Amino acid sequence: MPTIDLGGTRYRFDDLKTLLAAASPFRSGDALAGVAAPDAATRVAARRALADLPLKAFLTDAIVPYEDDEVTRLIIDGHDAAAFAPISHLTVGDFRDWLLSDAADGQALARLSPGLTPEMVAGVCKLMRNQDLIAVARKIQVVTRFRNTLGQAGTLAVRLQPNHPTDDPAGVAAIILDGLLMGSGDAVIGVNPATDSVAGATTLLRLIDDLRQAYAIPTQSCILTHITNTIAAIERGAPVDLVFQSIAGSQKANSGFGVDLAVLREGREAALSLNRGTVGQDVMYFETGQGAALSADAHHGADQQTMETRAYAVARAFSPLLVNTVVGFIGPEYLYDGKQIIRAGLEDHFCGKLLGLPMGVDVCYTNHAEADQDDMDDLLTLLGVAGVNFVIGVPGADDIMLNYQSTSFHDALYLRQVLNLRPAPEFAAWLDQIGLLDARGGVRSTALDQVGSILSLPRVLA
Amino acid sequence: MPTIDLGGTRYRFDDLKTLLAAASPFRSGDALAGVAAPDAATRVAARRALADLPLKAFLTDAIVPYEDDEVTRLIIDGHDAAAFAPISHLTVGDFRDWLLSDAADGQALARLSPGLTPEMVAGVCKLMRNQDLIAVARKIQVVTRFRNTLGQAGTLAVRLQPNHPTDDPAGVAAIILDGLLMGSGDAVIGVNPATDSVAGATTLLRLIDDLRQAYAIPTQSCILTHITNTIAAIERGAPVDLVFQSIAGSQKANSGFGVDLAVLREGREAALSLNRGTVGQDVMYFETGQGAALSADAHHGADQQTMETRAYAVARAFSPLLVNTVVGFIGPEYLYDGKQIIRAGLEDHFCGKLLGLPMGVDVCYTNHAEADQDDMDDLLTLLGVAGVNFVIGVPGADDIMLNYQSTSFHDALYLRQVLNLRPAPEFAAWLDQIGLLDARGGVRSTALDQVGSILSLPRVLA
Amino acid sequence: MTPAPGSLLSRLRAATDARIGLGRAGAGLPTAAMLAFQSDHALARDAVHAPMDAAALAGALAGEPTIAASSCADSRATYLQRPGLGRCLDAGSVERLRATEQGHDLVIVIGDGLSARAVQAHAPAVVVALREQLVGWRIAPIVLARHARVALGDEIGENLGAAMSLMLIGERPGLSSPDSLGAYLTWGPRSGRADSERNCVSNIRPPRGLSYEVAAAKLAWLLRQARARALTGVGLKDDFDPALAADVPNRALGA
Amino acid sequence: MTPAPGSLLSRLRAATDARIGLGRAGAGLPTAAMLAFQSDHALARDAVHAPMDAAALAGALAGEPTIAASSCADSRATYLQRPGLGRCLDAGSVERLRATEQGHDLVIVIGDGLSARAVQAHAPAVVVALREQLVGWRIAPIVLARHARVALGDEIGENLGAAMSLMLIGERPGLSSPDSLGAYLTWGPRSGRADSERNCVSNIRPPRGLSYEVAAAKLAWLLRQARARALTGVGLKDDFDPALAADVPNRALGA
Ligand code: B12
Ligand code: B12
Repeated sequence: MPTIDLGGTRYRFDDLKTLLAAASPFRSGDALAGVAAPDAATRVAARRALADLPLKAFLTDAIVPYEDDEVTRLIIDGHDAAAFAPISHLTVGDFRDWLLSDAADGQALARLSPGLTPEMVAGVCKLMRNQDLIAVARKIQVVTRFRNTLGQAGTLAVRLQPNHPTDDPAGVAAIILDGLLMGSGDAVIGVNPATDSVAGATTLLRLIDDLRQAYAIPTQSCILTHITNTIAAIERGAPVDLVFQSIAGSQKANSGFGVDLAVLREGREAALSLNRGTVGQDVMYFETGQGAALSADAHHGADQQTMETRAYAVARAFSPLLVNTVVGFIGPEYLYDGKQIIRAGLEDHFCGKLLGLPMGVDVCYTNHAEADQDDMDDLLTLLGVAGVNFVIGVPGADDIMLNYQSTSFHDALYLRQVLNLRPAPEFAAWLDQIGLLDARGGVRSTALDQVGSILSLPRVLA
Repeated sequence: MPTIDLGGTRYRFDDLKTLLAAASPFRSGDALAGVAAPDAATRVAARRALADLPLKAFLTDAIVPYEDDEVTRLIIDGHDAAAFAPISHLTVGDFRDWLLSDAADGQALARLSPGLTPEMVAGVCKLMRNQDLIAVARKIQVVTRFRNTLGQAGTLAVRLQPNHPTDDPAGVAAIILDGLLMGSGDAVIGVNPATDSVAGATTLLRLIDDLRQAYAIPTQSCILTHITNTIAAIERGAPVDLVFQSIAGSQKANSGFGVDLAVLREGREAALSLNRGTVGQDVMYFETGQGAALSADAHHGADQQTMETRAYAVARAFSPLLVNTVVGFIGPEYLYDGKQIIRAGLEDHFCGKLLGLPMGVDVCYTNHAEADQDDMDDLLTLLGVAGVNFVIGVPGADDIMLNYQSTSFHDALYLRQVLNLRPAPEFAAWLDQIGLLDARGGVRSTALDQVGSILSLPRVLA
Repeated sequence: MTPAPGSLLSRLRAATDARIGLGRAGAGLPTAAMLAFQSDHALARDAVHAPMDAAALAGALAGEPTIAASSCADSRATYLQRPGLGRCLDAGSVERLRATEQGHDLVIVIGDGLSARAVQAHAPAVVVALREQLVGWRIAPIVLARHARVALGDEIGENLGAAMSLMLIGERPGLSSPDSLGAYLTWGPRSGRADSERNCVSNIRPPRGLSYEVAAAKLAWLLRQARARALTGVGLKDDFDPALAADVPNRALGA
Repeated sequence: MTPAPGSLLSRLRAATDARIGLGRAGAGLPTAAMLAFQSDHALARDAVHAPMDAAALAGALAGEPTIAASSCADSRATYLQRPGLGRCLDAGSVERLRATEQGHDLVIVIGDGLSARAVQAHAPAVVVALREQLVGWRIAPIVLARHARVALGDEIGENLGAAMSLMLIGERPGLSSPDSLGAYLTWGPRSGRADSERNCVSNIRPPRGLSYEVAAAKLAWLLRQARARALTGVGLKDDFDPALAADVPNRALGA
């Protein structure tokens, strides 16, 4: 492992894991884990060492041991050497230069993707400025399909997130109406249920499925309950479109979430068996977020950005419709303030896209973090420029069940307006059909109590 | 003045100045001046009071007394009541809502501009989130002309800033070549001279003017020396395109800079007398920046964002070609970190545009501030979305004379690339003519030592 | 701003506290809604830092024996930055718990978590309601834990020799719900338990969140199941039938 | 990375320290240039916080009498956040200056400003060169001022009864120039002077910035003009003719 001399001091990094951690931009979670560079000089030294490291070295120095960890085995066993070949002679520094070059266009990047390990991607990410993360990510389009087409250039989709503290169907329905009126819901209408019950999940699934069919909305629904609940719901005949699960970057962390690769496979097959997609069969929805592995004491001494990128290696094995990094969700112990949240959001989006994932970002923060709406406006806008597939829509940005601030239906409208983005094409056509689109492709402003003139009221609200 | 009850406490604000200061987002300069809200609750209370305040109140409660201050007199005497009439019934809160509405399109905003006082603009700015500042600013195009056309939708210009610690002509010329090769220089080729001398300024003016003519570049030059030097240079026959001056928001602050409105008028007339513009005669270049008034102990107890906006009232009296807020230039005592610099940059751009100014932003920071390139990437990208007229281009983002980090030629290329922006049309045509544009309108990558194949070497470098 | 009673808007608003029907200023949030958001943000941030009033809690628990405990985090700032410290007991607490009578079916812990306001407002009522449903259970003195994370219940249960621990803890404060209570149940509590080995009942916060009665009924059901099957976590699903509690008022079930 | 000697690139690079000819990675900065930038940023940030070594300065001033002074800022952190404190003298300094012999043509102040490294490296040489040009001037003992802003020279001059003050101060550190010295000249120094009433000679930093000799010649010219016209500031232009110093080596004049 590399040694480097800088400003009269010799820096030594024992292994790839240590080097990656020391090269990471400062964040509270890495300090908490005791893996952050002790000072700016060490960080720069680590980056120089990392820049000189051949990408090949990543194939032999595992962050988490192969024997102990099924995620590592997934990464190594699944590595596509042929796809890797064109860049196999590069160092990490060269790789950055190549990624920024015109030669690395969308097609080249898509071809390369299976040849990349998450650690290579995390490594190059640490050498990139925010503008680099944006410039490269926007070259990559990852298009996925279920009942509509997500991720095309020039589009921005929104997950409509109608959470309610008691899963009250009337409350959930009221939020769905509010969101639809504001043009949200093309990524998915997805509820986090407050209750951990198959029956509860099934009630909500039917509610949304009924609405979707009544209004003929070209979109999909999801109840973000534990995957074992969703599998049980499918067995009991519930109308499941997408299978959700939170995932992380090590076997131990996933096991802390009560899952492993086998149950993810099982969930996917269960959903595929229902064959409910119309334009495609991408049936998985994953959520991730820096800090999850450390929080489960399952980070194996690696930095949180590297562990996060390993979670994407899990996701890509299941051709998901949606991958959502819930970037400021857990709290300040992992991402302290707006600056750290912004950086992490751009990193996650870049790393996920480079690994071929349909990345959305939950631009969000908690009330114990040092962040506010201005920081979220910044990150949201930057992600729009970077070409994010979807963001979250929650009424007034306030999730009254999960207790955090995400983006609002308004925020999504803002972003579509300033960057001239459109909803998913099928969904845009639907909005147009029910009279919600204006001449310039924007969503007409309609007061909520006029909703009846556009959509019939659902029974729970009648 | 308003009283407001919030969370069981009664808040009282003595006058408009106090209210505006308390409503401002937190920043170090206002804390330094002792005018910042003491806590978040007071800040919210002040914003509520401000939202309810009629815009009319701004015409009777001067921030700096009319008798003592020629800037106040300029504002009040120059106020266009007819232009103000359409919004004269609104409160500040209503005004924000109107600004965001579709009714407030570019034309409506341009018509309104002379009816606004800087204090009204500063007031509404304090009620706006970062996304609001972006959404409204991008609706406004301020187009100005001298030897090219700046500020049109879809364009981004760059000031090429070839500073040198000893004003060495060879050094200055080398940087100009570097910048031109990277497509910079349409806003102006403008040097800050290290020396305070008319002779020195004249040498540099001739150097740039010779290059401009030799290469037939449709752009303008400027030496950013004190206006009295420029006036003297004009008298001695130097080829002056633009007259530069730093300005601030009160008579006392301007006097600390050694200027007043009369000398600005004199400077403008001197430049106009040369009649050197080809497509227009906008001959003034102003720089501003939050903190300048306080730094000269000339803020009159007002917050720095309000004082900054008053500087724009000075600028608009002289139909400038360029106004540049040098946002993180002075240091952390006024804008502490990346977050404060980002916010201030968006504020200044919004306020200047609303007052009808051709706003550029020097996206920058000093080495004693808590900021880095990531913050600058964020601000730069956000300003691009907001439609900034121009940014600064300095080799490698490092100004070796002014000792601060600004944006680089690369940064400008990045921004043009990700937002699909073009240089000023005449300058783009010139770049195309000399073979620097590629098929997609981007600037072809050319090594500096190949410059001879495109532009002949200037004598000082031959 | 208040919609006419009986109007559609008022009915929709009654269905949820979520910020629906805010209107638009262009694409953006109207000024009034934006300012309301900012006020609430200031309040929610304060809620994070409010300290737990253990004396008041003990008072509200009328006659229940209690034990005070503290995590290894010695201040609110440390607690926020180093969650690991919120998961281990300080030496004094370990001693106090070990000195207490050992061997219980259950220990109930009230921990401040991220919102002391939540436990102050709701924990005593949940304990009272739950007690009624757990006739015959050997329940340890109630532990009042300062600077607590969920997993602190593991060490507490271990040091008291309890078969199960139930942590009633302040959920992180939301903008509209700065005082929401979560309940986490762990079979065989001991240091090192994963979250997949617990069950959770969240958003206890009447009248807009879960009622005390339903929460207690759910928890009692889970506790009985856990005892019968000697496990909690992913293997134990909340198949509690709300109809069993239908006589108990709760909006969630009213529909 | 180093261009061939005599090549065009090497000639252009010789003309300026500016980061020209960096090449491109797409629109962006190539990795090598970006990492160099990051190293320099770490160095420049350190330069801000480095303390002034007054003893070493006094030593370098070989025999010149000196007086130590401090501004009202008692730490580097305070100095950075409250510039006003860097403009007033602390009580001890006022006393010391008042106790010194009064009435001088000039007081030279060496103040750390934002880069103690700059004054350490360049101030003594400027003083020595300037001294040679000011034969016959009554010059006060040199004041070594800690945590100083430019305007601290006003109070210093006032308390010493000096007709003019010359502040040699560390300019804020740049990425490529962490040790650049500025000189600010004020006629009739007294508290409350505006910056428009001063003159400035900046970027003293041989070999890439202004040389000591040219700086001293410029300053001497300005000092004489100021004395003759009893003013400094916007009214006094730097019409110093570089040819007068042409025998003195400096790149700026070499062309
Ligand atoms: C933060 C959070 C998380 C974080 C936890 C990491 C962390 N360090 O905080 C992350 C993102 C990792 C997470 C993951 C999951 N969560 Co969660 N989470 C929350 C949230 C928003 C706040 C919790 C809180 O404030 N805790 C208080 C503080 C003081 O506790 P703490 O000790 O600091 O943190 C611990 C708890 O938060 C606990 N925890 C978090 N979620 C869950 C879920 C379950 C089932 C359990 C047993 C424990 C648990 O893990 C943390 C570390 O020990 C709540 C919503 C709410 N309103 O409470 C949902 C919530 C508790 N989570 C929920 C769910 C379903 C999950 C997942 C199972 C989702 C999935 N399908 O994979 C996963 C896996 C959880 C697991 N077994 O580890 C549900 C639980 C529903 C229920 N009644 O069982 C809730 C109520 C939200 C919801 N309705 O979707 N979660
Ligand atoms: C920061 C700065 C400013 C800030 C000062 C505010 C502040 N609080 O710091 C602002 C943006 C307001 C400013 C304005 C101007 N500046 Co200026 N400024 C600088 C800079 C970049 C750094 C100075 C520094 O590090 N000072 C050290 C610290 C410790 O001092 P301080 O006490 O904290 O700050 C004081 C000085 O900076 C002083 N100051 C700043 N600029 C100037 C200019 C002159 C002529 C004077 C006498 C004093 C002065 O004012 C500050 C408050 O008292 C220098 C470049 C450099 N490499 O030094 C240019 C520099 C000193 N400025 C320069 C100029 C020309 C100006 C302007 C005259 C431009 C104009 N045409 O209006 C104005 C007006 C100055 C005035 N009379 O007030 C020139 C001076 C050239 C010369 N040899 O005379 C320099 C060298 C840059 C350049 N080449 O353009 N400036």
